Amino acid sequence: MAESAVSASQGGALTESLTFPQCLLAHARMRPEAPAMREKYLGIWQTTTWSALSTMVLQMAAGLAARGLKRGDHIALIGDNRPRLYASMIAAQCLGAIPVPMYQDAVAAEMVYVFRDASIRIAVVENQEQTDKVLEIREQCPQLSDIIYDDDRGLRNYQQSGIESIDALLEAGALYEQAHPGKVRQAIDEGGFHDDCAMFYTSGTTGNPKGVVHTHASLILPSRTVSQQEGLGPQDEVLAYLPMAWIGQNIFSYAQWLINGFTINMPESQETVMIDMREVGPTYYFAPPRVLEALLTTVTIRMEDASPGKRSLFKHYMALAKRIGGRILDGDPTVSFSERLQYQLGDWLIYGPLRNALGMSRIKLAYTAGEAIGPDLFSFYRSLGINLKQLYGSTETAVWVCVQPDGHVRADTVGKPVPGVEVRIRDNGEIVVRSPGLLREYYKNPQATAEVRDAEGWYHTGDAGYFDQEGHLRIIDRAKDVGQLANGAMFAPKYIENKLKFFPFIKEAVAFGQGKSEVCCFVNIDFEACGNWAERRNLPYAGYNDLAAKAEVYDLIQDCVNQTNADLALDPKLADSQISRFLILHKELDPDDDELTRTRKVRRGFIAQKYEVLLEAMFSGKDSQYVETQVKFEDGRTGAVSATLRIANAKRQQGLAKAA
Amino acid sequence: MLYRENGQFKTSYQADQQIFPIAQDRYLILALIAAAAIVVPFIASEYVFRALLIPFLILSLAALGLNILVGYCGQISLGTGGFMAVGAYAAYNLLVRIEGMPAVVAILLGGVFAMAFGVVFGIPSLRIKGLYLAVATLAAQFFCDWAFLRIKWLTNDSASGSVSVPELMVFGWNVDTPIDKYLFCLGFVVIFALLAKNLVRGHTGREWMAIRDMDVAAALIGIRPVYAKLTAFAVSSFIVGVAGALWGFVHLGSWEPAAFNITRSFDLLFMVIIGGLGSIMGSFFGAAFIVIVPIVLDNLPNWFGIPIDTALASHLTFMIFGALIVFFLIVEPHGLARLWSVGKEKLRLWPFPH
Amino acid sequence: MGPFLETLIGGLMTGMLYSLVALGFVLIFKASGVFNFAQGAMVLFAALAMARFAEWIPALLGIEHKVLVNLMAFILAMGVMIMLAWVVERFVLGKLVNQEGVTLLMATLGITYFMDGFGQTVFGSDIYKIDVGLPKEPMFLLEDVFQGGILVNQEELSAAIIAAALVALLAAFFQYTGTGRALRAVADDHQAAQSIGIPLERIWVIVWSVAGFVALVAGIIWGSKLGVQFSLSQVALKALPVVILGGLTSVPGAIVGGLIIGVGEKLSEVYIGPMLGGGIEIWFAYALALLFLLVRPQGLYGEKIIDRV
Amino acid sequence: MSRRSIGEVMLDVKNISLSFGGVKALTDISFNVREHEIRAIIGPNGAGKSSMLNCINGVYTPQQGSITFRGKTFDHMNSREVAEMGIARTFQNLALFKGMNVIDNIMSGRNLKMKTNIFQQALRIGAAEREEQAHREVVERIIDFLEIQAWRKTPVARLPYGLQKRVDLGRALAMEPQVLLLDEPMAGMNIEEKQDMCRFVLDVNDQFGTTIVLIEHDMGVVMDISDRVVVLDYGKKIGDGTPDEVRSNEEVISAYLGTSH
Repeated sequence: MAESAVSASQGGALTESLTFPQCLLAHARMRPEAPAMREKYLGIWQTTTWSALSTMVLQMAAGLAARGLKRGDHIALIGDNRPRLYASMIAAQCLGAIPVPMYQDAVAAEMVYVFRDASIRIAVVENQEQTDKVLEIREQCPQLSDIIYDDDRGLRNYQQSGIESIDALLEAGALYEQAHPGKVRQAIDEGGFHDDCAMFYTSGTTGNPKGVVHTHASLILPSRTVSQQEGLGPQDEVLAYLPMAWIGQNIFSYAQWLINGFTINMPESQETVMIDMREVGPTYYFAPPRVLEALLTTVTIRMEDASPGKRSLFKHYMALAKRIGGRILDGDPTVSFSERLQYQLGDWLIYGPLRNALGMSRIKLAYTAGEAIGPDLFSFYRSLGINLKQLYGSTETAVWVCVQPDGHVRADTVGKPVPGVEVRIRDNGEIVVRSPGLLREYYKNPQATAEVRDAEGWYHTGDAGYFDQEGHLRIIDRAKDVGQLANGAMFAPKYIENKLKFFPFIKEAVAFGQGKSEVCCFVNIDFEACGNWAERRNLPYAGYNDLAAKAEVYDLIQDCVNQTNADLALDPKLADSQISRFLILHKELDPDDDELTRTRKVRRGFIAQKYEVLLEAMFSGKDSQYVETQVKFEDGRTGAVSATLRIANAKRQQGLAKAA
Repeated sequence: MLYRENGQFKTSYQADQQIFPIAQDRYLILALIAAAAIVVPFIASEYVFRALLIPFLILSLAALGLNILVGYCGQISLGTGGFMAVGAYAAYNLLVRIEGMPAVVAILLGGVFAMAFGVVFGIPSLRIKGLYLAVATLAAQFFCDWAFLRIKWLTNDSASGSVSVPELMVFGWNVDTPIDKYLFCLGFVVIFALLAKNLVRGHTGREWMAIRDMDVAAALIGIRPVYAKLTAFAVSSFIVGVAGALWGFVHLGSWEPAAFNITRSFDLLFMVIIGGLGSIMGSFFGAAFIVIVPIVLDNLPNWFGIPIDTALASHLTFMIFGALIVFFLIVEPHGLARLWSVGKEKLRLWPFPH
Repeated sequence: MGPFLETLIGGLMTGMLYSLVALGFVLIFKASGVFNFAQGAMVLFAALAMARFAEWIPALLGIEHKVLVNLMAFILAMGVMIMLAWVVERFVLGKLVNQEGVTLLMATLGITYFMDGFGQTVFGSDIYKIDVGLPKEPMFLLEDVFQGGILVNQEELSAAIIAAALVALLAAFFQYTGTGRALRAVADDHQAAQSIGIPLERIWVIVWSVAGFVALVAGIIWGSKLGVQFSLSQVALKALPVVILGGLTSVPGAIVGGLIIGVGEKLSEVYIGPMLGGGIEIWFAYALALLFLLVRPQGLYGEKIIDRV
Repeated sequence: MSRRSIGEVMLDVKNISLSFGGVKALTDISFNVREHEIRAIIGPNGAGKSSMLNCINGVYTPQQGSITFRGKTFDHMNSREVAEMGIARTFQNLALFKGMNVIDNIMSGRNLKMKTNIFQQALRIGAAEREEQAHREVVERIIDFLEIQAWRKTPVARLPYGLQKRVDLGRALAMEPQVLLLDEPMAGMNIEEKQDMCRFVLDVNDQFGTTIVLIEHDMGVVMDISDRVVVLDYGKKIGDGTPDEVRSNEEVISAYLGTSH
């Protein structure tokens, strides 16, 4: 089987049905000296070759076996992207155990549920901070026997039992290997393609998180198809900088890594990601819209204080790029020669340097997904000549449902179904998917599983959308959120919120109107953007809620809302759901206060009840309302903030609907 | 703007600590050297070699040496001319007195003599600081002026007091045409620049800079001021001495003590200040500046066809020169090298502001 | 014995002149922390101005009265020096406040070049005479004590006396005038001086003017001795060892240092010189100062530096 | 977490008196420092704290008294020897090498351990290159320890004050000292910076077992982290003991009345 793997692997990417550990061994055989991962550590990019990695993994697996980890056990991974955490993930899979990556910024309390639900046996953590968290919840999780840490800073003198460093684990592994030679290898060979291989907890917008169980097959098959379609291979470079707990990170930097045998690069620390990105210059890149947003904001801000000459140059060429950049990238033949010439010049003067500054010079393929992306934001990167594409998917579908094919990329669609994936729209507008990448089940939750997967194996995404003329999928909103106004007109809050969030000054928005006669919404200003805006108008402000309450800021936001209304008015379906009133919240919506999910999706229901007073005030047409709210601070303490918020009216467009 | 650094990540300290970590810089410098060695000989005129390139190269070398002392170790010296003289005369004597002494060896040994001389006059720096030291180094200058004028033995008892080198044979290569001389100097300069760079980025260099920046703290981390300062004086005056020998042998051919008088010392100091203290690159900028400006100023009137008598011209040159120096000190106290590095940073960050 | 005393006295008298030039350095260094390498150029410049004005005034105004001419020339030359002081403060020092010593030293080198060029462009570069009527013929002292007595050059003597007088004057100026006290305050601590409302700019102009004045007097004396020519600017180099010997910040230091160097170099020239082929006084002065510094790094009267961490 | 066990007396200062031209800076000061302990010297401004350190590492030469380190007794110290004996020092008002970047500043703390001669360095082949790399790695570990990775190649002059303090500490750590003298490591810092610095000091003491003598103004900090405290006032010792003992010492209280933090 191993041999066939070698023979079958043209250009190095694996095409056989191998489990992840088997992939690793195959690469270790095929390209022992090629770099598997690099980590910026002690100032240089420390490289781990495939052979070194497999050695480490095998020994680590032996160590875990020595600690009694068995097929089907669950093991938690908590921490930043670190080579030895990745290694431990494969190691666990070697033994047929199931790794459960978790968000490193989750507070101890949130972890308890997952630890109990998945009955975690062993936790592999990055450092002292995570160790302390796990120790905190230890009593509540009886099955948890071992805590294994990577970085021993500050941990040397921990006396508690059941805590050891990965180094210790590796030593234990060496001994175990002597005692039971070949045991680990055997376990790897026994591993089946359709065995469970990982579990991801979806921070459901309501209720407890659910454990999404994936098999090697479900993670590998669609990822492999896409890899072939997009021409990924061993030569590619990826920057692993997003949380391991998030399915996307696992697809792009784990599944596709072990399939294609490319190199993943791990940043030195959260603060240095930008620098490290510049150095590595990934060829295959993924970023959720908010990251791209942040990047664009920094670009704009830094250009603000550039010399006037440079600024006008920048403006001129960005305008040019906006006009033709995207079309050139799509290979549009109608772009005139002189325009191409100008673009070339611009590429030399602005685009090239900018790509270099952003660390995107070498990008061949970049994806964005997770939430809807603003058209301006999206086209900005494409106009620079960066092949940024959207895709559609979820944890349950192992990401790959739709991908925008090269040359047919538009801001408002998510592209066409990936080969091997069937997509249908039900009568109620909900999107349903059948794919080899579907989850096997929700862990210990058959009824939830049944809810989302019907008899014919269709997975109900819960998203509402439709295919346009070219067969590109268009997402409107969560199906269940698509509601009706009192007059029966369609009301798609997420759609409205996204339109608002596309304005740089608006960080979050929450729209309400279900069953009501009109639409009102909460707004969170983007502190950085508004702050800069205020400073440029030398408008003094004390802090977030002071700025948020400024009349000038209200006017600023009001313009955004009015524009959104104008937009909505153009779409006959949505014309009625224009915003009539809004207010700017006095605090930022925060995952720690359960107002957002860890992936920063708004939890509308929760917010609705938390801020009931405000809602009533808005719908009853008051022009201001006093409110007091509980907040949780980083250190876990709680306190209260109170404010009297102004409620502003927005301008609704009339009659345009017919015109459109 | 021209930089594309994505993918230039370093996987070893060796790669990270090389002289030009950025690929584009490496290519540029290699291209420059190649051009200097291959292209220039074909295009430059004899005048350009004699009046510009050769003096530029040799003075760069001298400035480099001085920069190590002043720029890296923070010890001011106004006696550089003297050290050059020692190098030149020592080399001369070795050449004429020892049968079959190879020129290159003579030149290098000249440097060694200058080094010894430099160390002796460096000893005061252990007690004296700053401006006091600056003035003290003048002693070296005037002693040399005197010695090479009055002590006949040093000038091989030549009647005129001026000495002249026969022909310059380097391992069978007769260095006589301007091109030969140019290439000969170029070789020296490139090699010495490399060695000097290695020194200043090694721990000796760090000791020098530590002494320069904060001598008390330096002492407390175990750096011996004596050692640091004297090595600086030694290395500096060795290089300066070699430059002096080249100046005599290659550029002048025959010379008098006046060739290394105090004005030379000042010029060299200007070079390192204008070029940039504590920068190897700066030494070259400074030398170029000091060599080119006077020539330009001399010729400017003729280019505009204004008749002007030489005396007046030289006076004007003096004025403008002085003004330029002051101007530079006010506008860019850290010298041309700083302008260079800032420009480079701008290019790297482009289109973002610096 | 006689010859020795002769040399000694000669030395003392030249020393007095060195002190005069050195004084220029000290004044400026005290007040603005600038090691003014241009002092020599200033001497030359002042002398040139004086000499040329003394020629032009009769030519233009037809005034023949020698004393009057010299007086007018002197006043004009002084005016020029004051303007110069203003220019230096306005365009150079004013722009270089809080730079390190080296930078300032370099700046004054720049000024030197500029003034050498400028002076010779404006006033010409030949050798000019200054005649302020210093007695030229030698005189003999103590003829009854020694056979042949001691020959003393009257010119040098009178020069020395003038110098001494000037030095005394300046000392007094520093002690007793408000400006003098202000100067001392500035010398001690710039910030403090400013904070109690002493205008640095004005102080600097004054100091440079005073230095200019000193330079002028020195220039006249040396000029009438050796004639006004480029080499005059080299007297500064002779005065440097005086400064470091005496200590950069001390007026008395300048005086004592001057005398020591003057005597030292004359004696060395006469008694050691011949053995070494003569012409040694220039470097001998430095060697002397250097050796002395090794014993007392801050010079005779300079303040001791304590390293604080 | 448990701290290293405190050992024997390693540094013993006996009857030190120091004066500058009649001005008495220190009068008959005696105290000792034990292996692995954190020893604080506190006192109002001008109490002679810095002068004390300056005597220990040989910047000043006391007129009377002796200093005993690991059994060797000196009547005055020589900076070089002090460094070689393994006593490192940070400075009250930063004494970094302004012209160098972070790496070079910390690297300069390794100079005692670098052995290649000047010729090898000039050629920079073999030994010299290997040496540079080996020590660079040590320096990088310190940079990692002090969490200043993002600034490793920034000229120190451009760093904010708090970070410069860290680099200063880094340079001292690079000497792998047995005793670390910290001169007001937290002066002029904000709360977070102070917390960080405390963490670093404790970690150093904890992980490398380094003995620490620190001068500090912030009483809170001192009382939290130090094992024993010496109190100076006008160059005289007015108290010595555990934080609690010192806190209850009459003289100390009176000296600190009003001035205490």
